[in-house]
Amino acid sequence: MIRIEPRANRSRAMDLGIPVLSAVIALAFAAIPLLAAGANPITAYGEMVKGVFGSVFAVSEMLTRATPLIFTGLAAALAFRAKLWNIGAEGQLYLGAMAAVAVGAGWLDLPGLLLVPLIVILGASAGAAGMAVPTYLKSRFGADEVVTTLLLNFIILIFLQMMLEGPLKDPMGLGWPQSAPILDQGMLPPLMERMRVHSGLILALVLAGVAQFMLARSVWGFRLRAVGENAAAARHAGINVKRSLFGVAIISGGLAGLAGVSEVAGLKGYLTADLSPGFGYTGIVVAMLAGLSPVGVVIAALFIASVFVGADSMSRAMGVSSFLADLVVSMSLLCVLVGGFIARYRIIRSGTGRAAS
Amino acid sequence: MMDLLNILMSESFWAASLRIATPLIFGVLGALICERAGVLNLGIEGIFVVGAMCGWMAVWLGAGLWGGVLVAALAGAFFGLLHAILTVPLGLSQHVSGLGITLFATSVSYFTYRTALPNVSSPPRIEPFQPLDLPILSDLPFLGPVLFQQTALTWLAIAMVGLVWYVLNRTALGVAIQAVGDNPDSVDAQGLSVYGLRIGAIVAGSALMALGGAFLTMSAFDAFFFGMVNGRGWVCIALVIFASWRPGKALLGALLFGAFDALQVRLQTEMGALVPGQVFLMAPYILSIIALVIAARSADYPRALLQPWFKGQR
Amino acid sequence: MTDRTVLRLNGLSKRFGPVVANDDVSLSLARGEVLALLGENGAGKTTLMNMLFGHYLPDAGTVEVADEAGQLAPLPLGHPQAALAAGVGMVHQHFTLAENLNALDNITLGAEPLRAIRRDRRGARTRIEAIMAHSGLKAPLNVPVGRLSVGERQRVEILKALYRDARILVLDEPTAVLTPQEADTLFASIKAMTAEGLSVIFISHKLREVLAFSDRIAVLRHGRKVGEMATSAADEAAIARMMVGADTPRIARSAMAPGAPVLHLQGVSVAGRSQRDSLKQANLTVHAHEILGVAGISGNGQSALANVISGLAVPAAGHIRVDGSEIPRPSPARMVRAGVGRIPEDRHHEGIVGAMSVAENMVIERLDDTQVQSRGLLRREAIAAHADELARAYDVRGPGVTAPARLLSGGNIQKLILARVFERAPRLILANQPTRGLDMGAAAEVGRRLLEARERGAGIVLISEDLDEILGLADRVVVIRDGQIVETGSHDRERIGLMMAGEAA
Amino acid sequence: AEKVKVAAIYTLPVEQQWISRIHKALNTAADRGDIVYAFSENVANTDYERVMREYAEQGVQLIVGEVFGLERAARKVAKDYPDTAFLMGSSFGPVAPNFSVFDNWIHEPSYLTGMVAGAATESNVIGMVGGYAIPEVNRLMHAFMDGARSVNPDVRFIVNFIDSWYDPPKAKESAFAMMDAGADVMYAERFGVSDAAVERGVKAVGNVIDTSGDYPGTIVASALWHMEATIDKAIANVAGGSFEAADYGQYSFMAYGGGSLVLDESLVAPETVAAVRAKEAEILDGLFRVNVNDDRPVSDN
Ligand SMILES: Nc1ncnc2c1ncn2[C@@H]1O[C@H](COP(=O)(O)OP(=O)(O)OP(=O)(O)O)[C@@H](O)[C@H]1O
Ligand SMILES: Nc1ncnc2c1ncn2[C@@H]1O[C@H](COP(=O)(O)OP(=O)(O)OP(=O)(O)O)[C@@H](O)[C@H]1O
Ligand SMILES: [Mg+2]
Ligand SMILES: [Mg+2]
Repeated sequence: MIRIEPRANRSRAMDLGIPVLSAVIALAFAAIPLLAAGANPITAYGEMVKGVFGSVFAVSEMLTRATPLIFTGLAAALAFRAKLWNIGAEGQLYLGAMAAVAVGAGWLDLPGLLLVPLIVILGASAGAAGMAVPTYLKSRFGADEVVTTLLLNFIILIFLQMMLEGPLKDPMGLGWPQSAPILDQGMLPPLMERMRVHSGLILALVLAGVAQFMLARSVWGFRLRAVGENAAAARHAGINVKRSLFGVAIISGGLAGLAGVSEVAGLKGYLTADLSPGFGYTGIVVAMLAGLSPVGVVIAALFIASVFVGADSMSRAMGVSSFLADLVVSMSLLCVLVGGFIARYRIIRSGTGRAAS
Repeated sequence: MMDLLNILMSESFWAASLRIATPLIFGVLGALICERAGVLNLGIEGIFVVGAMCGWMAVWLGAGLWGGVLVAALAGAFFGLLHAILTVPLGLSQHVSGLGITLFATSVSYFTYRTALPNVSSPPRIEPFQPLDLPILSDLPFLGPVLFQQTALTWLAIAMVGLVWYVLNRTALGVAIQAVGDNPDSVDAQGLSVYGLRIGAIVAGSALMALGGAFLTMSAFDAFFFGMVNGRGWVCIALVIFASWRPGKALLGALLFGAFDALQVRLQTEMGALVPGQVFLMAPYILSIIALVIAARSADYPRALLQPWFKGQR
Repeated sequence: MTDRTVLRLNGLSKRFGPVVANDDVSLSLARGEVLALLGENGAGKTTLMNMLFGHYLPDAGTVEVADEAGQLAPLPLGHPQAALAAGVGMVHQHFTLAENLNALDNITLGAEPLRAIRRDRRGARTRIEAIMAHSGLKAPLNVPVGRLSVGERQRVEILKALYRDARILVLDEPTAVLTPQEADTLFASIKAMTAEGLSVIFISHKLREVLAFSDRIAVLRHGRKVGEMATSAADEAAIARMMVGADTPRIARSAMAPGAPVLHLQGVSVAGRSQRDSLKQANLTVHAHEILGVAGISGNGQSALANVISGLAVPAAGHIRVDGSEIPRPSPARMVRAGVGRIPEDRHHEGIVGAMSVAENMVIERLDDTQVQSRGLLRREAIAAHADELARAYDVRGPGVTAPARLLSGGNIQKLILARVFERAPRLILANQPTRGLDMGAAAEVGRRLLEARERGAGIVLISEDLDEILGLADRVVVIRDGQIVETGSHDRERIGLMMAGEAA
Repeated sequence: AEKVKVAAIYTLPVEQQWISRIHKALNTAADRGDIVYAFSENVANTDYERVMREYAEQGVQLIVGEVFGLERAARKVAKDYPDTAFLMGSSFGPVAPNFSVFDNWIHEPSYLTGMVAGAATESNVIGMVGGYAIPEVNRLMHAFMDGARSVNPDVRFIVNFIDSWYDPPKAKESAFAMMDAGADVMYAERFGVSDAAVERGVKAVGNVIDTSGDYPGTIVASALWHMEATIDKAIANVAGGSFEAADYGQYSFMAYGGGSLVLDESLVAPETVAAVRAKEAEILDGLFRVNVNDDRPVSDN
């Protein structure tokens, strides 16, 4: 029989050491597919580290990949704090991106100082609207938001394709289902010469800090935590639960929308239907790895991005299938999950407890 | 309007609905069993992929069709077991574990497929399940083509609906599964193992999900493609709630979705010039949400869903 | 005595992290005996029984149970299944029922082999009906348990144990949620069964029933057994002294003239989800300096009345006046603002946010207050200082005000809520089952605080299913029955009991 | 001679028809010993630029791929690595000095298969199942439709897009729906369509790859794409140090052997074969130009 008990005294070394150890164990597991594909794991690990930290370019690429994950991670973390299960960040991301190109791609020829904030605000609003609908359906009809947000992802993606073949289609795009590019002055400025990493990252970091502060220090955060931890008690205490849920829904959707803004106005310039390789879903993983803490989201996003970029680059260097990258990410995720558990709990093996006579 | 009527009257439409519904039936039943025991299994999308890949690969390697079905179920059970270990004794977040399983199962399948077949330009094919050409039944008007020209896997899916209903509602095991999803303490206090019941339910449910994937490569088609599961697993997660966790309604929900989808392709071919094609593609999802909103009032969650349970803790 | 012993606990110890819940506790139980296990909240009673039943694995100690032949044999620990097989049945402090299943399924759960492809429901029903007839414990078998009343659920819990042929029955606070009548019926049934050889350990905080129904009393304090005596040789004061380690103060209640009305309900109707939680044309007035007791059998509209006063329910008809002014569309926040203090029935579920700190729970009703926030930001130092002060004033004991409130014991959670409510000197107080499940010390503290508020000039609505409590505290008693409120005009126990049952006007 | 280092970056797995043709040509070159070939498949557009730069940094001499999703960014990368040769599927033009483009310009054979289909249909209804309505696909569909109309003015088309590159079961259902609506010849742009045709015993027309071996008796004709001409030309240019920014699209034309028609003469009427062959000759001689139309095709009503 096994028993599980919370650890009484959690040491600092353990809190820090176990996640690192889990990541190392995940890499050890990665040796299995590597060997199966006939590659030398030791060389592969070297290539992996080189792929993330080997050059300024590599690091900048890792940060570029982490940026949308911070936004979607925050979106999930805040909503989940209120027990609002927003699985729809992927769709909200696209809503944000659609709004960004709708205003940014020439519809308004404003100076950058006006256009950039406008794009950011409208993108966030579109994402927020995308989360307001399921929240309304939940509070009005009791429709489960896990399902509605999940289904809305499909609907929004199909809607996006419709828009890209219709009103949003770039007339100069030679028929491709893609939007016109955002005006140059509407783009989020890059952070480094010749690199893709852009100021969306700064926005993400600032928002993570703000979220962390607001959650712990503001009345808004207080209400949010109370609603999430015990909605019945919060309601009894006079907190307007519906309003709190709507508030966090709008912020969560807005953050997911910003992920779309950041990708389209920071990186790609124009919108296609494959803007996001599942950033919305990965954001949930990021949020949960972070224990729903906004600052933790930043760390978790950097971690996931590092593993992906490193493993992806390694797969090329080693000549193994590039599907390896996702495999290593998923193994790391599962190992870190278990590691986090071991840091918090002790697993005690005990005998069957037969009494001595 | 005439068109619509013609479509709804045609046997091929209903046959298509049932065909499209088949993988969903497996998936919803699997998800239903997991959730009845109190565990959400978002690994479903990945388990579909694993089922599709393993079932097909087993047949391709010469295991025979039913051998492939068995291999798919075992592969699904394996990933289910992984999810079960993470979420039941360890009590980790069911959302994250599920999404992690989906990513893991999908990437393992893809990596394995590619490593095994590095140089294919068109995927190898197998001899899939054939429609059961039953002597008299298949020739019945209407019912013949709709019901009796389906493959054995469709029949297996329908049989599973009955089996799952029977087990849940008529056996002690089913009662225990329902109890563990409502209040694990009730099961523990009666000397049954909460862990055992939950792990068992997840493993069995995941095996069923994998059959949904296997249907895609062994009946609906005859080869494995990357990305061919295409969100079908997620749809099942929605359908479970629509079905209020009941096998009978799960069948109904899957059939409705299948019918919407079958209608969608037909309407698109008829009216594609008038309305953007995407409107039809969206329809099944929008209708699912509407159905959910209508069904939500009566939705009765397994109360312990998403709640981890630890022995000897309060 | 030894040959009749059916159960022996030898030196059981159990700790949870730093908490020593049980320390070297030994007990024995004779055939046909009713043993009452007493102790303050947190004394370790439930833990001891959970070790007997196999929910918890003891750190040290053994358990012996007599087999059919009366021979004591060691019980494998940590396995409820083994305990059940050995004839030990346990009714838990908190219901362990699957609410989506009916009573029949709950009772047979675990008794049938899981591998069987068929169930014998007819056979099971026949057996349960026989047990119900024999024990006098009746409950509907076909309705989902979620729709049963607490009394019915309690009986299903006991039927579960009897169905498994329990020879030793453990009842952990079985009457905490029952009316006096229900409790009496329950004990009468149990008494009858002990005559046929059933042995019972029951845990209770209600000394009246302990004295009336037990043969022997064992007392736990801080996890240790501090005494054991025959009930015939015990009296309330002695037991209380043993439990607390000191004398408990008696509550003194002085007569006071009622003041102006602070709450006036006029023709208030609430359409509840069921008959149980609706209110029909209720009229009620509470004055300053007055405690109004609302007596009634559970499920007669108490929760609807409480919901109206706490602002959770919006009445379909009628007027609510607090302190003279009408509350048009009540909400919890409006009620708080109008000066209503609310002590909820379910303190864990509605009273506190367990994951948030004690200090945060103390200010949760006054987030708009400038003492608590400025410009939308929490004033954390002020909140902590305030919490320290309140914790001292109301004797909230626990791991500190920054610790999560869930770590507090039941009695201390209630004190936290009292502190939060009384601190604001409310004009009107709703106290819904304020002492349910509390030990004597804690319950006395609640009573003292309520009387203090009355002294100060508050009007108090005391809803309780414990008639003794109402008779001890209330100036005036009304009975709630079937959603209607009836004045009693007396403190006569008999008469009120009959009115509760709907047999007298 | 020194082998040329070539890397390919694909946004989908190499099974995808379009990509499989490039992959095949590169593998052929590798087998011949002309090149060292590496590839990354299923690269998300978000990651595409990084992968381009990684290969360029590794010293790969020729990078082949598809930049439909990142036309601008790709050209920026090319500018940053002027010593690397880029040969990219693209809708836009080449950029000096090192960014060349190509595309699957097999509208010519598609027109010819359309003629076969137009003659073959008896119900005068032809079904077309596509993945996404992108110019690559639309252009071939229009050429096919033009070809069919040229021999059979009464022909009606029903068109459906399944919005997925890889969902054979869905493509199959879509095809069934079209056959229910009367289609007796199917244009098989996606995997799954020919399978449906086999089950119902109707004819199908292949696209890009030759699947007649998999569906004997069903595929009446196919418009094939051959990337060998394009790839070999590019490799030769890189090896010879003469790689320049150019539009390689013409190497997909029939005249260069980049596109071809196969038809199953046992399934096609001799007079149709003759007419098709005649038109083929006209195209090869430059006497006939197939019209290019990138708009989304829609069903006739
Ligand atoms: N073991 C049994 N023997 C005989 N009749 C039974 C038994 N269990 C249930 N029934 C009766 O069978 C009918 C259906 O049972 P039940 O309510 O369990 O199904 P359900 O929940 O409606 O089905 P589903 O879960 O498929 O929606 C009811 O009338 C019920 O009283
Ligand atoms: N699973 C557990 N984990 C941690 N602490 C526990 C656990 N169970 C009990 N305790 C602690 O052990 C002590 C004894 O608790 P127990 O529930 O046995 O008290 P009790 O006498 O039954 O009290 P009450 O009268 O309130 O029911 C308390 O301090 C309690 O907080
Ligand atoms: Mg049922
Ligand atoms: Mg207790």
